Amino acid sequence: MEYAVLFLPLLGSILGYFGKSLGNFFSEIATSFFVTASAILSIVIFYNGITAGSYGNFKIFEWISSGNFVANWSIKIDPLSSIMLVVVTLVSSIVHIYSIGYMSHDPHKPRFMSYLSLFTFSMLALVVSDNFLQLFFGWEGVGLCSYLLIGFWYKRNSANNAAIKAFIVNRVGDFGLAVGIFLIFYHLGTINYDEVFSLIPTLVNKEINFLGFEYNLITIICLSLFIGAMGKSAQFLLHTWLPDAMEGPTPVSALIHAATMVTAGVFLVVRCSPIFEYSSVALNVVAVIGMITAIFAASVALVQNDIKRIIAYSTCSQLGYMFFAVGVGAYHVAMFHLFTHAFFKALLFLGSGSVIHAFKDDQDIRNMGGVWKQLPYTWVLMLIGTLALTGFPLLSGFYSKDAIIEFAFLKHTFMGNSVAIVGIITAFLTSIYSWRLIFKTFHGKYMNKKIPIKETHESPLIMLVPLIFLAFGAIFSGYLFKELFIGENSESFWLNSIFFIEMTSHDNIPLWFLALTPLLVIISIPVSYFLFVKDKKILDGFKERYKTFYNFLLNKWYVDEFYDIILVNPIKKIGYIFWKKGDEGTIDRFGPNGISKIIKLISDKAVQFQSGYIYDYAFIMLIGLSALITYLIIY
Amino acid sequence: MIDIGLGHYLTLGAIIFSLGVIGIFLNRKNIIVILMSVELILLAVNINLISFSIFSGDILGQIFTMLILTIAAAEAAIGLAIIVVFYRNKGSIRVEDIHEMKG
Amino acid sequence: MDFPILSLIIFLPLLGATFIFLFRYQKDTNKSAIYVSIFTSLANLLLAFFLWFLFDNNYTGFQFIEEKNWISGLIKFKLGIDGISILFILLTAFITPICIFSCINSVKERVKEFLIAILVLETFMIGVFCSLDLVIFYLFFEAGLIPMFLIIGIWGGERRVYSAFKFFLYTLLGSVLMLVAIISIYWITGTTDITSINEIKIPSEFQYILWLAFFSSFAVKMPMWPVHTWLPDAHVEAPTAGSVILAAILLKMGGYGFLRFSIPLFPVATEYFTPMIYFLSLIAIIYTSLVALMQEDMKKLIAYSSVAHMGYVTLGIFTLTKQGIDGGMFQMLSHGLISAALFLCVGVLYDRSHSRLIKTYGGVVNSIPKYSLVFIIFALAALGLPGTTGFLGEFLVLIGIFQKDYLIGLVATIGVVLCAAYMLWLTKRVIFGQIKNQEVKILKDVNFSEGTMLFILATIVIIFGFYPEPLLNTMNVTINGLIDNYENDLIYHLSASK
Amino acid sequence: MLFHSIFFYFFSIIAIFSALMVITSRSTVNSVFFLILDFISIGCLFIMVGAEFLGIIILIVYVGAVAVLFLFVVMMLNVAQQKQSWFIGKKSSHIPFGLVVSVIIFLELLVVLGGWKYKENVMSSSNLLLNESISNTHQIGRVMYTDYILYFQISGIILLLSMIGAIVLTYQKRDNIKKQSYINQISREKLTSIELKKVEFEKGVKIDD
Amino acid sequence: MTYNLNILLPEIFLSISIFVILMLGVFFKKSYNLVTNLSLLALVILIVIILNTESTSVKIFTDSFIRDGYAKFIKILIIISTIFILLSSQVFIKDNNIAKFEYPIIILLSILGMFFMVSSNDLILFYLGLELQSLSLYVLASIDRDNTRSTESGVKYFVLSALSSGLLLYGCSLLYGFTGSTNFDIINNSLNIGSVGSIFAMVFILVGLAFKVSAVPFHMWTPDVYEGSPTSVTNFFSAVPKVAGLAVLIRFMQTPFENILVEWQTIIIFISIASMILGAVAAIGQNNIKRLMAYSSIGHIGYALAGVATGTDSGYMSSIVYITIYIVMSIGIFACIFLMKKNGKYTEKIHDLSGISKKHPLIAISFLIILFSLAGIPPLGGFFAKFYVFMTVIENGMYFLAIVGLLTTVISAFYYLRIIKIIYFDEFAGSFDRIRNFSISGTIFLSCILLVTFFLYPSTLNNVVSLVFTS
Repeated sequence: MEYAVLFLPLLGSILGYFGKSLGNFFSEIATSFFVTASAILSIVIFYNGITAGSYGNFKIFEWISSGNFVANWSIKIDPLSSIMLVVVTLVSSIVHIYSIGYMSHDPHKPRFMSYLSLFTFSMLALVVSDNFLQLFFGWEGVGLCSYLLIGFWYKRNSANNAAIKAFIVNRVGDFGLAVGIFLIFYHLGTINYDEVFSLIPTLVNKEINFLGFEYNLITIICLSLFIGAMGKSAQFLLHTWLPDAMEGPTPVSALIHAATMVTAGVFLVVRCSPIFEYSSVALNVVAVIGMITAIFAASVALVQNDIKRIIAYSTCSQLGYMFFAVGVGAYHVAMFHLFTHAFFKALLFLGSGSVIHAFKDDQDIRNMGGVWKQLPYTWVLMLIGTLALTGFPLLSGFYSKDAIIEFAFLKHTFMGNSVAIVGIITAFLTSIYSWRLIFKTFHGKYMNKKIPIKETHESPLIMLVPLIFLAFGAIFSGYLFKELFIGENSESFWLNSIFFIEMTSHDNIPLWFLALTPLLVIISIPVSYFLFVKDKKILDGFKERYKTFYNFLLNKWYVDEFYDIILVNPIKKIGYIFWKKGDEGTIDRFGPNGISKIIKLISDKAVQFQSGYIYDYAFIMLIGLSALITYLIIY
Repeated sequence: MIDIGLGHYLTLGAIIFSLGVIGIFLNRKNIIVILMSVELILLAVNINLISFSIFSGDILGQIFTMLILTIAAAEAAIGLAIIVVFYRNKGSIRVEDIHEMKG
Repeated sequence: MDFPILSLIIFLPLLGATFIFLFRYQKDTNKSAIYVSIFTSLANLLLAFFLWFLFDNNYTGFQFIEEKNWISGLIKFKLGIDGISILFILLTAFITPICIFSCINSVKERVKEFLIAILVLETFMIGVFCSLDLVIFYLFFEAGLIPMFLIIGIWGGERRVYSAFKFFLYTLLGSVLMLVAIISIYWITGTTDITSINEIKIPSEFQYILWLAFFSSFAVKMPMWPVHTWLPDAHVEAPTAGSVILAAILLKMGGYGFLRFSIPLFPVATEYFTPMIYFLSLIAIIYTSLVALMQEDMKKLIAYSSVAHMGYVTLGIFTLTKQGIDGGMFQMLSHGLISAALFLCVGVLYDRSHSRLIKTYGGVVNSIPKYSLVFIIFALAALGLPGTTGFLGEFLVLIGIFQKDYLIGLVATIGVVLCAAYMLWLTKRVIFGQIKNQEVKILKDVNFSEGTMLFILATIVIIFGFYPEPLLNTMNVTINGLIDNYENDLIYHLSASK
Repeated sequence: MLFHSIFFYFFSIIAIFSALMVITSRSTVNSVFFLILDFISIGCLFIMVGAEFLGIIILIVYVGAVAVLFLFVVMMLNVAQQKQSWFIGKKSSHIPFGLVVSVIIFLELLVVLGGWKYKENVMSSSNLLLNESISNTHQIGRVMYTDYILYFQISGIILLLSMIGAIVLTYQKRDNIKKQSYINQISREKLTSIELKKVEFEKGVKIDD
Repeated sequence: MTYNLNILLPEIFLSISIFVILMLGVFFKKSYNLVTNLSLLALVILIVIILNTESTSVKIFTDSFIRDGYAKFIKILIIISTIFILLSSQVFIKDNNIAKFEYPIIILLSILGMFFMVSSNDLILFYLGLELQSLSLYVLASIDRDNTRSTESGVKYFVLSALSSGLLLYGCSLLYGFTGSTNFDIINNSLNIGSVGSIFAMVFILVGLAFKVSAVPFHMWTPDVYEGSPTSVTNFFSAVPKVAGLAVLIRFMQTPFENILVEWQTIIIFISIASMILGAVAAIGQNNIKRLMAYSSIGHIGYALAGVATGTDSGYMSSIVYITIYIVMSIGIFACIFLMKKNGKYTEKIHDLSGISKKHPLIAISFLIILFSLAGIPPLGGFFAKFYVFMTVIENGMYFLAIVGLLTTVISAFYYLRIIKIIYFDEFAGSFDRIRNFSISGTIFLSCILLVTFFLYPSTLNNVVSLVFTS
């Protein structure tokens, strides 16, 4: 069964791609069927896990063994991976089905479906691995699929650029991950999770020397791994690819860039909790980066106009949430948020896809508005998603988000408190931009000049049904799984897949604190209604007055430009200089070409002696003679 | 000075040898003079051989000299023949005119 | 084993070449020449597989040894293989038929001569990997220059003459010093049979200079920075099959040389010069990656990427750790397949529109999707995507180097990012986007032979990416032995010097 | 002894002077004459020192044959008028340097040869010592055709070669020369001596020869 | 002292056959073909005669003539190469109106001279042999007497050679004075290291020998004479006198100058390095293939001398092996040059070879093999020649010589490659006239086959040489 979960999507992918000749329909059905089957199986596994504790490690075959470096292909089923299995396969199957409708007019549908399935396979390989190498395989595999899917519309230059950007930024992250793996292998001699985690305590207090400074080894390992996580989860400084990734088809955004792949970073850190727990420095770094990302992404989301970009920044921000949760040691809460987030964010994305579908691929919210009657189902579903996202009481986001803030608060440390404050602020910002999205899209005046309002229409059923599934998830997943994931007895669920050095107690949360976040979230609804629908002048005036600040936000804090100036352009320039000045100007000029020139010169000189005159010839013989004699006499 | 020994003869040979050598590569006039310079060199050799032969009381040097004389004659004959042939083609035997092939 | 299977595998292609040479010029000479050469090379491939089948993975030392008097009193003609060479023999035997297939489409004139050159080259290449005697090795090593020179020069592009000369003289210059070293070794140890030399052990004071002499040859062949500049030129101008052989096999001779000679014969010097190798390899990785980024010519870009990849090989080999050497070996094999495939891909485009410039293309996927698929697969394999052979090689090398020095490891890892950058940018500019030129629109997709070749290559790259054990097992014992010997020799020399 | 030295200096000064003139005199004919003078003086020195046979041979062979040959060629090629042009001409820049080199060689020769001045005995390893009792010519003759017969034969072959060489190079077969043919003359008969031809008007007769 | 004339049998036979053939040549009109065939016959018989003589070392005629295995080997080498040269140059000679019956006779005479040279154990015999050889070569160089270039090359060769033999003779006279004898063995016994005079004499003699083998800086005649002489003569020049010269050089080094080896060695090293460098460098810009071959031969002599420079038996043997292989290549490449006939005229311009691989693949591949072999690229014969030389050079610790030598190999590879480039890479520029001649193609074929298959039994030649050397 475990094998089936992993390999069904791969099978689907291959069948989907090469089944082109059997028609688009075959591909769609095959991929969707296999992924759905996989989803059902993974739910079974999850259920078995909870009820019977039937966890285990299934070795497929040995991948590589070089000396003591051994890595297997294997399927490790434990609580953590079983949750991920469910999330991945469930969202994936929903997206597959949704795509059948969404991509109905695309000529390359089999390819698309195949990529989606391939992605699912890679992601599954990532989560079920029992060693870092297979993790890395999945890690890069999902990166590849992301690359392929972002660049799916290969005719668009911007899509290609975004794809490359995604891959390369991810590669930078992978660089960190790889370094982490190298360090782990070098110091522990193994890369299997179980062995690594059991050996980690031996490395506590071990220092390594690098460039003359001493560093704590575990911290370095953690930070390296975290760089990987940052890349994949689009954390601040390595986030730039995520908004651009919205060039891909919307189902891709929903699956990869909201629900699954981007959460791999969180998964990694949680998976490596036995390592991170030994380095408070690393955990603090994780928390800080998470906070910065959360605030940053939320602030940028406030002013964006592309519907998908707003949600992308929102994702970014929510990932920040998860990270600072991890940073304060709330691994299980982070996982819970990951779990709930998957549903409502996928819902939002797919919903926005439905909107975009209605507007004939126009994504600018300034060209929308007032269509809630035209798109009633979508509107409702989006509303559910938004409410869940903002943490409206009793919806799924409420449970997970508040849990993070509470957990941080309970830490009673400086980091804990700041995390809590940032969490609250971000929650407020989140609801502002989410409502902005809703109001601008569905309410107010109809702004689109190209498409008459009559032509906007609701999406077909095949797109709506998956959304409804997700909406259920968005509404109920928090309530249903709260106890299991973060409740009193959650330890009995997590077993040893999450590791705490010390537990935090679940008590004494002041009521005002508990009420603060929901209150802010609820208040923000009328506020944003007023700002974005009723009286836009205030905002316009604000825009005028703080032009710089507005532009700062609009241009995403100028991070991309910054990279262009300090990295991309210099690298190109250096490459050019190396080529022209280094290879051609120096090595070739003074090397082969130079030497051959010198030899030619000598040759011309030597030939000049051959003047054709007998007396010259005799003279040279004589010089030779006298030189030899003189040499020997002196010698 | 008065006592004439082997050294005197050898010095004479050396002088004539050097003159012959100089004649070969400082000559600009014609090849026949070069040929004559070669004869001078051979003459110098002969002086050496004869004086060695006499002063060491060994006949071999004289035999050698005689053979050299023979060969010098043969060489002169062939050399002059070549010069004549060259003159027929080129109409000149100036040393400076002999440089068609070079480089 | 009495049957001289190694000699057979070496000289079978030569036999085929002679056979083709004796053909009279007739109307369908080319066709029959192609049949003969394909038959020969496939037979050789089968033979190589048979050899692999017979090969005993757990035997340390050399197998299938053939020995006979050659230069009486001085040198014996000695052949034999171990876990390292068998893989290269397989690679050679595998790449040659592919080259021959590729020339069906790309070589239009003097096909007969071309096939002869390729077959003769195969003989020399396999000879290099089989020889157990320094002189024999040198013989084959140098002899390979002749057919390659002709292949570049006769069937090459516009600047073929310059490139051919540069290739020939560069490599010749590198290897003459090796000849001096080989002869010196003979006079120091009294033999050029490497198994005997290993037992006799070269005194450590000689090792440094000898090592440098060998290095000069292998570094050029590899090629390492800063003697790499012949490679881009040679690659660009060579015909497709030439580039393929050059990238797939000739470059590997340098790495093979390091493994077979530099390390076992001169352990002290190897230890001493390792930092230099690291330094040069790092420069090669970073420098050439940056240069590759800016290339406008597809072949040149791939050529520069080869230099960078070979940087990993040297890095890995000279870590002298199990993972490092495994990685170096694996990287060589995988680069042999991947770069060969990439050159084939470029060749396919070149055959159709006679341009190698990136800007000529763009949006190729619109007109030739099958081709684009394989191109992308190989580009991804080249940048080291897990699941392809390219990944395993790089990863093992990096694991090896991290055990030696963090900083070097870090810098080398940066190369992986750069590699992704230039490969993907290349892919984007060639494959994706809208059709810009009329030429692209009328491109024809891969035909059967091209498709088959590329498909086989892709399959192998992926299969060994997931299941590399057959290769790793084959070389496992040999590499363990190599490292053990190296360490023992070091200890021996250290104690001898005290 | 004094007599000996006077003779030596007299002839050697003439020899050196004439050798100098051979290579410097403006006219080639003069050079040849100075060469003859040189040979004569050296020949005299040979006779004086005790090698009478070779002294005479030099006079006979060189003066009588070689020098005359030279003179003959000089006259034949009509190059007598060519003037010596030392230190003139475009390519003569290395002449001073050349002189220096020659002088160096000469000085080095002297250094070496000076060794003999202080040497008591000249080494002799041969067993063919000069015999004071018989004449020089006799002595040479005694070994020339016995021990050294091989040399003698080879020098003969060399002379043969020079003959062949000179002929193959210079002998020209001329077609337009009328040669006397005895056989034709003797076998001439009355019948064939006169031929009558009919001459056509205004055409003339073509006579074959 | 023995007077066994059997020992002199080859020379006597050769002399007598020269006389007989000369007579026949004079008495028969248009007797070139007859004379040539008879000469070839004589040479073949000569091989048989030489092979039948014993190899033990015997000296006759007051120890002036030595017969040993070494001389025997060199003589056979000379004869065989002469046979092939004569055979392959027939067509050329006839086409160029130099088919005089004296031509083969003069070649036979020069061979006779060489025989005496290599068998000499005495300065006088050596000098006589040398002169016999040189005088023949003067005539040969200007044998095309109506051609300005041929006669000019004759003049140049004659003047410079006369100068060099003058120098050599002066050295001989000094040597005679120093040792009191002209016999090599006696000279060897009486020479001692300290004596400046003997070194002096040695230098003069060496200059003469270096001139004969055309080593730098006494090489100046070579390019002009190679270019100017008829190709058939150049062919002879580039092979046969070189062997004789080198053989005598080695003989000198082995016997009379054995005690002053150190000084002698220094000079040879210098000459060898200079020759290798000049041979490599100066040929680069040449456009005339004969001239290029001249520079090439200078370079090759440099390598051969590198073996001599070691001053050991193994070094001498390697030199002999080198020159043997070089002769194979030289004869082969000149045989190819004999095929360069365009529109009824023989051409020497390298550019006329342009692209001939398309039209004349067999000529092209012969050029290819021989040129790569000349460049010393394995697995061809030329590589082994260099390999053996550098084996002994390095054995004696002369690393500098070895490295310079191998670096010049790289440089010289450049111009060999250039010809190959012109033949194979350049555009086709007119085909050659068809010359159907079995001797030429046979010679080329034999040469190529020898070079290509040399690597199968690379030590056969070595074994033979060491056999004759130790006898």
